[in-house]
Amino acid sequence: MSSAPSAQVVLELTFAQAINAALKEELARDPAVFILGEDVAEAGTPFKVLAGLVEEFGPERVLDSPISEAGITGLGVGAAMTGLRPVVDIMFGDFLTLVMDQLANQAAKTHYMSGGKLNVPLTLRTTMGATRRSAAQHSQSLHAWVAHVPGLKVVLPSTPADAKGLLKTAIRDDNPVVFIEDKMDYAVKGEVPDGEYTIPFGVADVKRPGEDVTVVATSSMVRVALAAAEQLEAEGISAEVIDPRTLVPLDVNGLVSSAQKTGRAIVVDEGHRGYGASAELAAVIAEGAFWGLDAPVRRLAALDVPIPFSPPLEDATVPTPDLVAQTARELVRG
Amino acid sequence: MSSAPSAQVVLELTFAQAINAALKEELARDPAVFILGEDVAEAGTPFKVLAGLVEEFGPERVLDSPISEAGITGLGVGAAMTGLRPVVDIMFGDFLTLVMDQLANQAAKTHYMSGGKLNVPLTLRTTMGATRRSAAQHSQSLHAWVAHVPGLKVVLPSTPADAKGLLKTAIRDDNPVVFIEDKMDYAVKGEVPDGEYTIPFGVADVKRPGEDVTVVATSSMVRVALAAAEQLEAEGISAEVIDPRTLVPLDVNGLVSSAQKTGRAIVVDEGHRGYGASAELAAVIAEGAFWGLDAPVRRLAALDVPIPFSPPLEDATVPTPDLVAQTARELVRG
Amino acid sequence: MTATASGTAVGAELALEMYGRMTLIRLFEEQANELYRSAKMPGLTHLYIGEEGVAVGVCSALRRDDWITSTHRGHGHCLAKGAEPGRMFAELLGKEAGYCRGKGGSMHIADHENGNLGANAIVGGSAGIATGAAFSAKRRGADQVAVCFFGEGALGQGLLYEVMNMASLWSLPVIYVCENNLYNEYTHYLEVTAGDILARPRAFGLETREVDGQDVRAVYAATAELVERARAGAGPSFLLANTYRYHGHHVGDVDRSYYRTKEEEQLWRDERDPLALLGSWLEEQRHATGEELRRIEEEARSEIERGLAFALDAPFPDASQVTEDVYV
Amino acid sequence: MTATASGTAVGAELALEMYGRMTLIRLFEEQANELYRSAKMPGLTHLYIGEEGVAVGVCSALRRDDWITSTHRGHGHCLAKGAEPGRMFAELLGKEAGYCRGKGGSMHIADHENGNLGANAIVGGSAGIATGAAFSAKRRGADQVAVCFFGEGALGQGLLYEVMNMASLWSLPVIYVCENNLYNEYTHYLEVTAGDILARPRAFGLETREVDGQDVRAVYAATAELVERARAGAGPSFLLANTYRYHGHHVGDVDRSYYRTKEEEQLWRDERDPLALLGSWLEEQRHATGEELRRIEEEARSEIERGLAFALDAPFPDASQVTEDVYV
Ligand SMILES: Cc1ncc(C[n+]2csc(CCOP(=O)(O)OP(=O)(O)O)c2C)c(N)n1
Ligand SMILES: Cc1ncc(C[n+]2csc(CCOP(=O)(O)OP(=O)(O)O)c2C)c(N)n1
Ligand SMILES: [Mg+2]
Ligand SMILES: [Mg+2]
Repeated sequence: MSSAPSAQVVLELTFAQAINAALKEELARDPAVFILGEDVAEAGTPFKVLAGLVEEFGPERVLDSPISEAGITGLGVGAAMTGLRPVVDIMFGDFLTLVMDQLANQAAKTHYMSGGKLNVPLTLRTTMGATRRSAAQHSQSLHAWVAHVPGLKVVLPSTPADAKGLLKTAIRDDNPVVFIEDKMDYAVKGEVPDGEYTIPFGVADVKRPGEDVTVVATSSMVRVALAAAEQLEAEGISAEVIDPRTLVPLDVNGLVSSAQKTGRAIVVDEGHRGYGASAELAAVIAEGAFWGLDAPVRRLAALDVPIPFSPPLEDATVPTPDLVAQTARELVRG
Repeated sequence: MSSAPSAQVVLELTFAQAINAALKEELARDPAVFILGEDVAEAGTPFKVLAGLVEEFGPERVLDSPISEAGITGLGVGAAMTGLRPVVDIMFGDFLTLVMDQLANQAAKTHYMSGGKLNVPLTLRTTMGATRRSAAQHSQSLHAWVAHVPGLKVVLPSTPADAKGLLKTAIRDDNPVVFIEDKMDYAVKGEVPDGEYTIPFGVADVKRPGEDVTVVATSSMVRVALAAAEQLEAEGISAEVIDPRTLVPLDVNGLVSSAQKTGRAIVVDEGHRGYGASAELAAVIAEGAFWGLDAPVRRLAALDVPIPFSPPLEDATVPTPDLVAQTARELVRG
Repeated sequence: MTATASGTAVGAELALEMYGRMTLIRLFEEQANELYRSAKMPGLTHLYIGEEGVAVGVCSALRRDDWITSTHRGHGHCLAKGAEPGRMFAELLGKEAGYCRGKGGSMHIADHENGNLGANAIVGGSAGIATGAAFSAKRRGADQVAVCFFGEGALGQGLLYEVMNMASLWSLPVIYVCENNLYNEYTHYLEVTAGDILARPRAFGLETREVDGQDVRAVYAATAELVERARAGAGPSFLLANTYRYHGHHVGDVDRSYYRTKEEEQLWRDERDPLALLGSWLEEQRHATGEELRRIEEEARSEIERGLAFALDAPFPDASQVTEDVYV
Repeated sequence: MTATASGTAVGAELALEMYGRMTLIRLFEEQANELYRSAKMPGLTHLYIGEEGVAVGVCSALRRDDWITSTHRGHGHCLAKGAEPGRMFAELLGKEAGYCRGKGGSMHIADHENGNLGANAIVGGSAGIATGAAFSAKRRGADQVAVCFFGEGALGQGLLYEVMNMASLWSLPVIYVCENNLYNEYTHYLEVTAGDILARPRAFGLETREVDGQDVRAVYAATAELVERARAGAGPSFLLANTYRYHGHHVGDVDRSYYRTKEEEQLWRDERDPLALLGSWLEEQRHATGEELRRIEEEARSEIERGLAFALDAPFPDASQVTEDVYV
């Protein structure tokens, strides 16, 4: 963490509360910050993540928008170019489909195309993650798309403490940042330092040290990986769980060193497998740690199918602790 | 090729003419086929690829649309669900940004979400490729995005003969297919069998056999790879150039066997490097050929920057024959 | 379900049929709510209760081979277009016997046999599909019509304007039916909708009508006229149906006081209920006695019960089916 | 460039200034065409010749700290908002001295210092940006105005309707200026545009005006009024300016007979030329003699020549700059 917590007090917050706290602090700190999105004001979003903000900061700072994802993102880009720091709320990550032009062709490229003269300090918050029985159009994890666009930064926090510190960094960043929250994480609790702190981008975090196998996990897959590590420990296999936290910038060295140390790596990500983030993470490790690897890098990701509604089907699409543990066993025992 | 050419006559056609021939034959064969897009009729597109089609098939089969990429794609999805076979023309691949909802949330998922009852035989043709001095919003190669969406098939032809046979397969496919043509290829000539033939999806093609290093190349990067192979031959290095032709379905075995044979692999793709198609291809090879590889798989792709306008800058963004050859040398000579 | 569009006056037979369908929807939705509250249904669902007059009025003016596209709040459209409650419940429960083998769920039910091209969980997402279906009908020389149902929230989606422009240019047989139930989730539509709703389609050259969505006979009459126009090649139109949802945005939206009052809800239930209004009319006109209406309700109730029992008994799909149906 | 919006009548001083700016644009574009034809310019470019009255009329009613967003056909907007020909030519040639260090090129010139937030190669792509700039002005309590220039082809993009709705809801100081030059690339706009253009913004509650884009004084007067409204907090508006491009869609579009006639082109050049019309008026009103107008032209010509020489001489950026400016 770049700035030490201003107090040693540690709170027990849910992931949603941590996000809320970050927004609240940034709204209070900088009058240029505002929130724009569907049902963000009184409703506080369907996930209730923004509860209380409009009451505290007023409808000028927390605005309910029409159901116009492209429009609000575009408006955010223009506002960001002219002195404000918009936080645009895109309710479901599945709706990134609607904003890709404003994100990829406008927000991401403005700084470069203008030869560095203009910049777009926009934060776009959205969600990812399946297993909520929300079916194919409300369950996608599309972070690979935005991570593929030079000019965007992409954040996937996995704990309440990371979520708070990284979101504050995102809002202060002078570049467009896509900040993606896993819906299944919102209710998860964790320790969060009270008061002011930020977390720098591009620094992977070892969530659990280990010796025998590296498990690189993103977002809620960190919990899956940690559960697998518990299982494995009982069997005498020591797994290191490492979370890149930001896909762009990516802490290549952090991932490669861990894989080099253990000689084996598994990547666990909730995006689809094909042409997904797991491919980049695996390729980077396979190239960087080639001479130290005792086995091929394995990728675990969402099945390459639209996410089905039916529970037994949906549950088969996402990596589980059992699957991660089984894969680790195969790697370690050869 | 799945069906033998009806005649042994071989024509010398440009890539653009090959596309035109495929469309012409399919329009003539099946009255359900129609073309919808901006300036596709009298203008025959800005690239003149569709020249003559409206004259032959009339404005009911070749329709000029408003500048509404999302709208025409959505209209295509509905028409495809109800008995037609639309070929939607999206002028620049950069405008995929505008159609991702209709492609990824509608076209790709309809068959699955309906439990197999509905289907979407839509072909979406678009372009890719830089070095035309068209700057950041007209030079992108966004195939990784669509390849990441289960339910879509993705075709990247590299020769006139492949373009024709694969486009005919795409139009006859009962699934949505994204067919991506490199603008720099349009004027390139090649031998094309006269008359009816199709090329199956999922079959990689060895464009040049070799022994020392495998170069997996897509779209116009095949020409770059072949030029590099020429250079290398003079130095006694034998490069095998293999073109997956379809990213989805992907001929994993074809790529892995080649890499296993040569022990070294380079992937060359014109999309951005980060989270791009080159990552999937490299990851698949690194995993599948792990025990046979003598060196890490190397990735060559577009620099992770928006494509700049200025010629000396733009030329620095895309892999060149020299770069491919140099990388091969490094791999082979260790 | 069939109806000639030549006359717009609704006779006894049609009115009774519509009364039956509306009742079926009401009871289906009450049961769906119950399934949620008893934790038998995976996920959430959006109830159509209060809006039955729109789906039934519109779909009663359509043929079986006409198409509709539907929304996240789609059970009413689906039943009105002829679907069976049993296979619908099965879909809501994620069972293999559901319309989509359990893969779609509430937000994606499609019923191809009856011309329902599917519910859509992207607000406004089906506007292109309905327009494309109309394009297809016209191109193939069929005289089918396509209806695009959407909530007033979809007026925020640019896609709608893109496709209305094309429908108008090419005189496509499509009817855009805007179900204005006053709320976009938890926000009153007037807070997010500028200008005049009907002036929007009119600006693109569409024929427009506004109708009391709680009066199923008025909805039917307006639709019948627009369908006749469309079949005759006179092009697209836009029907604004004013209505109200009695329940929350979805089944879990129980505390609604921060965005609307209990009084408002009660007023609609008491004075604008589409079933009660049609029932009174049927009795006034002596098309039916209270007894006969209760019998219709009982029939609907037993259809719902049979359907529910079927769905509860039906097996889940085997996990192996997860990889089927991605490609044809 | 500065103008008070209080009176809309255009006096001699302003008219002469506008004459000079229009001339500068005309000569700049002729030179750009020449650069293409002599193979000195990388890629293609879209000429604004014929449309000068719109950019100059609009921008003359703006302050330097007001914002504009521009299009693929953006040189006119850029010059009208105050940019220097030399740095613009340098950008067109991909030179480091260009407004964007050569990274943007013709389709992306931005000139932040004069309030030009950039040309945009996505048709309609800047509608959100202009609306956001207006939002920013209002939120910060500044009295700046944002102008969004776009061709009538952008009426096909849904984004425009999404943001007009918000501009109207929130009374944002933005003016959407539709430059109707009759063609979307190679297709007449009537083939792809249904209904009534001005009825579209009106449906969203915007104030609208239509103006002869070849009459720079009329464009100025209409804009001045709309700017005054916007600054006063009265909200967004839409200005439809009817105009014509004399050249092809881009410099390479030479054979145009399949989409429009030589006669049509000639008619606009002969009878509707914005420079000729203003020149005649200036002479009729005795605001200037033919001699004085020629002097203005000569000054513009030498400014263009100096700029061109500067740009041709300027060095290309070093290849190492390719990775700069991706992130702040
Ligand atoms: C493109 C998109 N944006 C946001 C949502 C989230 N969402 C689901 S329903 C809804 C409100 C829809 O309101 P309306 O169209 O009026 O339909 P109603 O629910 O009132 O029937 C929203 C915002 C979505 N599903 N799709
Ligand atoms: C979203 C998008 N679709 C298509 C294009 C290709 N294109 C460039 S200019 C143009 C025509 C624009 O017409 P109009 O808006 O009237 O502007 P004009 O060229 O007449 O000034 C088209 C289709 C584009 N740049 N962006
Ligand atoms: Mg509503
Ligand atoms: Mg035009």
